Amino acid sequence: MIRLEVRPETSRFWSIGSPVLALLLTVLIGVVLFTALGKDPVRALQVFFWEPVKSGYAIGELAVKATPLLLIALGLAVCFRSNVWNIGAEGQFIVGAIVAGGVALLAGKDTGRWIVVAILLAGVVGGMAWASVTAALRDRFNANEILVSLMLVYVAEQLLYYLVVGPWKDPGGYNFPQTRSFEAVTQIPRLFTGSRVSIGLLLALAGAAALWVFLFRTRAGFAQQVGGLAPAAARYAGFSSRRALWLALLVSGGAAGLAGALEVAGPIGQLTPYVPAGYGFAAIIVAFVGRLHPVGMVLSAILMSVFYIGGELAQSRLGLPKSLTGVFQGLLLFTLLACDTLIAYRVRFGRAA
Amino acid sequence: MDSYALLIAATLNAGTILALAALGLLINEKAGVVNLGAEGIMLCAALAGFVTVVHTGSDWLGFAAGMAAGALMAAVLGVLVIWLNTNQYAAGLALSLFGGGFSAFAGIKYVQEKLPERPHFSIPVLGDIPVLGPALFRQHPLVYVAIALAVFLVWFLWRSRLGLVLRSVGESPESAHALGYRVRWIRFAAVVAGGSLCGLAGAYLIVVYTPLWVEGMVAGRGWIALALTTFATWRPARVLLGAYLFGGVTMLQFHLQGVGVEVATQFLAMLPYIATIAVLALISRNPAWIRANMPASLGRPFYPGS
Amino acid sequence: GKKDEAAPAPAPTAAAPASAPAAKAEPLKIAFAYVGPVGDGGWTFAHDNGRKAVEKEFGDKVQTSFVENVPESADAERVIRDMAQQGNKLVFGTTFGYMDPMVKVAGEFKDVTFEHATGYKTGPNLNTYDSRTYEGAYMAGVIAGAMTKSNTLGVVGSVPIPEVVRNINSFTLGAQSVNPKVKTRVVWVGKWFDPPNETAAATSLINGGADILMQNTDSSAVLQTAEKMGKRAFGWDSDMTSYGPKAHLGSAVINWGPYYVKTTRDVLEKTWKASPDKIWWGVKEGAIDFVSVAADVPEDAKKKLESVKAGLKDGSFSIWKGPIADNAGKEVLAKDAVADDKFLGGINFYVKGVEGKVPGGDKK
Amino acid sequence: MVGREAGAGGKGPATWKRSRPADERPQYHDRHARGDTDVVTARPKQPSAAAPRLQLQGITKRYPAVVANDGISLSVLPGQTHAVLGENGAGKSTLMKVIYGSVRPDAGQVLWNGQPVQVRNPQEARALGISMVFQHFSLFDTLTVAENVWLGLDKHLKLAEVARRIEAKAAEYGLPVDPSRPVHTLSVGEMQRVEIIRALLTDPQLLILDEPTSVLTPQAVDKLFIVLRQLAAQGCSILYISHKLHEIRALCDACTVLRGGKVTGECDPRQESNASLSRMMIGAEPPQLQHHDRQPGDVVLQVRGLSLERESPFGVDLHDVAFDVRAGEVVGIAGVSGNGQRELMAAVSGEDTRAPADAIRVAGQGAGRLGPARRRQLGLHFVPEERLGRGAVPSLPLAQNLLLTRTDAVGRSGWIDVRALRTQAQNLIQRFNVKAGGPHAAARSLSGGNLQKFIVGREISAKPRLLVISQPTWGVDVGAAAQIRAEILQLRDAGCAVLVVSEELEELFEVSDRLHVIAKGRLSPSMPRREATVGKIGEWMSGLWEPADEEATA
Ligand SMILES: Nc1ncnc2c1ncn2[C@@H]1O[C@H](COP(=O)(O)OP(=O)(O)OP(=O)(O)O)[C@@H](O)[C@H]1O
Ligand SMILES: Nc1ncnc2c1ncn2[C@@H]1O[C@H](COP(=O)(O)OP(=O)(O)OP(=O)(O)O)[C@@H](O)[C@H]1O
Ligand SMILES: [Mg+2]
Ligand SMILES: [Mg+2]
Repeated sequence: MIRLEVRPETSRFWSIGSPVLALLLTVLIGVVLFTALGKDPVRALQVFFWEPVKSGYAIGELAVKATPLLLIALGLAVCFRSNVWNIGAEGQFIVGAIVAGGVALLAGKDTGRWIVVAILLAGVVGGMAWASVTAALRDRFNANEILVSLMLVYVAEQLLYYLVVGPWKDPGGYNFPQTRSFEAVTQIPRLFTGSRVSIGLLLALAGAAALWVFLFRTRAGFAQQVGGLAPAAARYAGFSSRRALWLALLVSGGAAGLAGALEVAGPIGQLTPYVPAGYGFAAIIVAFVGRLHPVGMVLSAILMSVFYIGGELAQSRLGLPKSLTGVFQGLLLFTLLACDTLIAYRVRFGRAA
Repeated sequence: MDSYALLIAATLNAGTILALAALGLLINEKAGVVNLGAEGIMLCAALAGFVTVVHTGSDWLGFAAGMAAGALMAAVLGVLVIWLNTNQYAAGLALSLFGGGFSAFAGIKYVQEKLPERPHFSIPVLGDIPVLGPALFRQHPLVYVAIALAVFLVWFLWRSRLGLVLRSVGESPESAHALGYRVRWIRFAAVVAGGSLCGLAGAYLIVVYTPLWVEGMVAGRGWIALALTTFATWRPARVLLGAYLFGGVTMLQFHLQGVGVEVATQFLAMLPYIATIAVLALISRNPAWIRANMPASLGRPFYPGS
Repeated sequence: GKKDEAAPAPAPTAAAPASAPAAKAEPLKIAFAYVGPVGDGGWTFAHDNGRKAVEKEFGDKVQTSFVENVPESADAERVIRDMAQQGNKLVFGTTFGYMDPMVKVAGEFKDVTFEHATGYKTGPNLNTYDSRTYEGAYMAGVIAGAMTKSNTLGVVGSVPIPEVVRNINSFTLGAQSVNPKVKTRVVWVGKWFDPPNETAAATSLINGGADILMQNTDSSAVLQTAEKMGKRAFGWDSDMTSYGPKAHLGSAVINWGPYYVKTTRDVLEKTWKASPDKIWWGVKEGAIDFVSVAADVPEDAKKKLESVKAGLKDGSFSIWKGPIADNAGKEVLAKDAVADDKFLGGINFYVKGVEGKVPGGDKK
Repeated sequence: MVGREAGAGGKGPATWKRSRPADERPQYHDRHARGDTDVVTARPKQPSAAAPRLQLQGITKRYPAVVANDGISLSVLPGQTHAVLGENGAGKSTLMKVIYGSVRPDAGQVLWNGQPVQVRNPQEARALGISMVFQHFSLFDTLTVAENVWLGLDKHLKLAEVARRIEAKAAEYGLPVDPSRPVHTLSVGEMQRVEIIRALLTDPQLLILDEPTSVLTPQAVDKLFIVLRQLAAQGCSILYISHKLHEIRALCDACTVLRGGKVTGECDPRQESNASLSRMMIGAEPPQLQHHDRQPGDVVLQVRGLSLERESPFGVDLHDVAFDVRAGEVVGIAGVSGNGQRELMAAVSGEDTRAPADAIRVAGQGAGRLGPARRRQLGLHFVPEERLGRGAVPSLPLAQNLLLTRTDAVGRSGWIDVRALRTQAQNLIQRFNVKAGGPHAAARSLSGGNLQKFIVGREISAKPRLLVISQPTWGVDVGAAAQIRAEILQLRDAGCAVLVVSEELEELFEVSDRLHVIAKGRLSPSMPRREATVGKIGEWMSGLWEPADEEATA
């Protein structure tokens, strides 16, 4: 019999050890899976974990992938820490992309570089606006934010689709569902030539630092989290729960919208129905695996991108199916949740006396 | 007239998927556990059902396999949230993500498979009544099972002692524990039962509704089923009604297109989701109403001995 | 271009020969980027059959690999660039959404040949190719017109781009060529691949009185729905007889093999040339066919079908030949005028007999 | 199926059998019917009339951090009312849970009517004839009284039959309660009545009551005692836990004292004094409070015409509440819980800001619309009755919990000085004698009493002008309670205005200068402590105060 015993205090060792153990377990399961599929596990691990980081270019691509994940996860961490269950970041991402795309479409040949700032702000505003629908319905009508924010993802997808087949369709695009390609001036500035890494990465890292300060070194950040930990204590202390709700959703909506803007005005360069790529959902895993801690989320965003790119590489190098990525991501989150038990509990073997 | 009879029939068919899943989730939630993994469970169960029917040719074995898969996945969730006290939302999301990935992965071989010829069902005599017959009485037996299940749950939850115990566990697990009920096992049983119904819904989707495996084919129905329990304020009869309403809205968007209503199709496609949001807001508006119906410990972990 | 790995990656496909003779020249590496899963039984499946045709034709002179489910987003560029970096000399991108990424990557890798399906941008090392799917749709229409009892046909549309609208129109024109009373109803599902919604759309078309269905989506759900509800339908992209043996009237299939084989040969023999225009193959080149006609189709319809096919093959028959009017009554092709590819590429209206309006069609 | 033959034997001890009224017998048989099917091992084989009802031998229960019960032995005779006494954390509740089967001991033996038994769960305990009323109610708010009772019975009865039996039992013991009412509509006193009826319906031979009176009015306590004495007279044994020594002396005829999980003494409480009992419990007598008369200063809190509708459906409306609290005085508010205390505290603390600005004036300023933070700036500090989850965030360290109401370590820009915060927490822990692992210990790792000391300390050390404190010593042991009360008086002497809401009259008499009573959302006029008697206050608690009195204070 295995028993769990409550630790008098949560274990500091395991709060770091648990994600590591979870990753190891995931890799172990992966090895079993690769072997079962008849692939050389060493080679598979190499493709999955080494190739995505082996060159400067590869790391750049990793950063391209990790940037939106990290940005969205940072926002979600604020939500989850405040007990606001926004799982519709994908929708906020899409609307951010739409509004940013709308601004980018306004740019002409002779528009100045300032348009980039306008695009990014538009993305933030778009994401916030979409998140505020959820906030308003929860605030005013007490409607469950999980469901509302999720339903709004589907609505946002259709909205994007409507725009690209309707009013914003590229007149020269043979009726294909897409807008015109944005002018070059709208392109988010890149950090290096020869790599697609943009200033988005810097924004995301700055966001992580800012979040750390906010959560752990400011009273406002403390107030924000108390509502999630003990709502009655927040009321007692005079921390407004409405304020926390709005702040959480606006921050996460804004972050997701910013990610959307960086994506459309960065690597994509136009609005198409394929702007939503599931970042909003993957970021939920990033947030949890990074245990809602800014530093942790930086690491987990990188890890998640490794999974994505490794999954792609495993296809072209090993002929493994793409869906393996999803399996690994899900597994990682699962094992992490299970391992997290070790933080609060001690495992004892033998019968409960 | 006939086309409306068929619209009704299609609505019942589409609504049954949601009804089965939402009734399952209702059982979970009455015991205090939220299962955000419904979408992933339905996907894996659909695949399990499909694979079984492909290999055995028996629809009923397919349903059984779907239920078993659903029960198994729910059991994993149960262990995590009931014994390891993992956050219910996080664990449910993980299950959804994993289920989506795993079913896509495991289902690759089955993407081109097809099921043996689909049987037709019709209740003798009733099925031949004009208009009403095609509308109501030529459905798959599970459509009627879903209705019977709702009726059963009304009796079970509010009239039987076992149902009372189940509700008490969702209401105040601490009190139930103090009275000597095995809260964790009761919750676990409820989660497994709910998971197996979600699994049945997934199997129904693939065996009856769209006999074809495609990754992600549940397409948000698991989430909608979750929404249904809230907006039915945890009442089985309302769950059923909501499921049909939602099934109807889904069918309506295509029906309107078919009869040539000129609205951008995207707005029609938004309809089910906007309808969900609207009803959710309306129902939740009155906090007293929600509080009186929502299991008080919903989503909260239970630590025995505290 | 980095040459990091000396060891060649293991051959990804099962069919690849186990041991390449060391003395022989390096095989030509060919990569395919697919938008869907190879097992979709439709679009990507057909492309993958084309890839297999190339392997069969050239044996160990080529080495093919593919990446499936590549989203038409920022990821496409990375996947395609990676293909070029991995030493592939011929890269096929099989969906419209890869157009801009391919243009970008083609600019970076001048020594790699890129082939993009269904787009309109080309370059010195980038061609765009397509198949005349509307010819298959027309042939299906011929059968549908002969078989319908309600004179109402239904089409489940995916995305209202010119290709799909053209197919709906061609289907209708084919049907009207044997039965002028025919009307076509269209329901859009907005996705290429969404079986549950394709099912719902097919159901609502049947409920609305359509007795023969055609689809321009990538799954067999419509055919299966027709089978279940006792109506008739067609296979699309590949032969779908087995998905609905009773409902199946015939399949309009795309055969990418000939084009892929030709392109590969051109690259191998260094005769590949850039083409500023879309390379558009149809029945004539063996890229489009209509197969597995149901046994209960009347003989004259079968004859008519054969004559259409023959006419398309030898160029004596044109589907898009005036007079053709749109469904508002406006003439779009004057009598005896034959549409050119540019016209066909921009079709954004329904012909007479199709009900409703093309979504977004009034904007231009 | 087993009912007949099992019931026929009447396997209970002779004393028990003799004392039962004849009409109770069928239920008694039913219980044993259950016992036969479910708990074969738990059933004593041979009843012996001479044996004690319950005997514990060397019961030991270890928790990771403490040995909660360390070789405890005690015995309870039939018809005996046996007190278990001890400080917070002495192990009383744990011992009771061992007897009731909800905690399994690591060592030791339980003898029931002379036979060794293993009680594995509460069902088995109930089958034996052991019933328990928990320290915290184990009721289900949304269910009806009958359903609640049904859940606590192991018999296969119809709900209607349960309702009938509730009414019969209620009539027998004078505990009226309507079986069809949902529990959330009941007052706390009524809820406890439901608990007791539920326990009685299992026909217990041993009834365990863990701190049953901490929420009752003096009148309700008297009524409860009548019931308990009636039960004891019928031969039922009672194990009774309370921190209120005078109750134990009034009710119990035996007493076991625990300290640190060990038995430190046994006595007959009727022969003891409060002081001697304290000595056994904590090794010392609690310090005597010094209550000097003092001239109160300016009005710090002024409440006038405060009327508020209930916010929650289960709440109480406030009607025209008016009172003052002056600097240097302690004003107490007595009343049965559920009469508007919660609503009044929310309005005074700022958690409820619906009151008109001038209805509540703090230090001369209209504060009705201000939130808790703004009121703290005016010098109003508040200690809520719930410690964990309201007064403190369970999962956060004590240091962080300071930030709920204290901003000493927060810079002007909102920046937290972590080191200063830790020092501040450390100082509090020392000054108020909080037993805790240190500033980093999570709030939930503290026992209720220690957490209460920490929270009271947090508010007192803020040097408030007005301290509002609700149930300052609820469930807190004698030593800690005395310390908290002394702190309150010290604060008063330093010129702070203090408002104390408590359900314990003893406590209010000890600390207050003036008293009000709250009943059904109305507040009585004030009464100087010297004039207050238990009788008079008890009368007022039912809402009966003379209109003449009201004029006198107006
Ligand atoms: N479930 C548990 N896990 C760990 N320790 C526990 C648990 N329950 C009780 N303890 C510890 O056992 C000791 C005895 O606790 P118990 O609740 O029996 O005390 P008590 O005498 O009832 O106190 P009180 O007067 O406050 O009710 C305490 O030190 C407590 O910390
Ligand atoms: N499940 C548990 N795990 C660990 N410790 C526990 C658990 N339950 C209770 N405790 C510990 O038991 C002690 C007493 O817990 P309990 O809630 O019974 O407080 P209490 O008896 O009311 O305290 P007090 O008598 O001081 O009011 C606390 O120290 C608490 O940390
Ligand atoms: Mg206790
Ligand atoms: Mg206590």
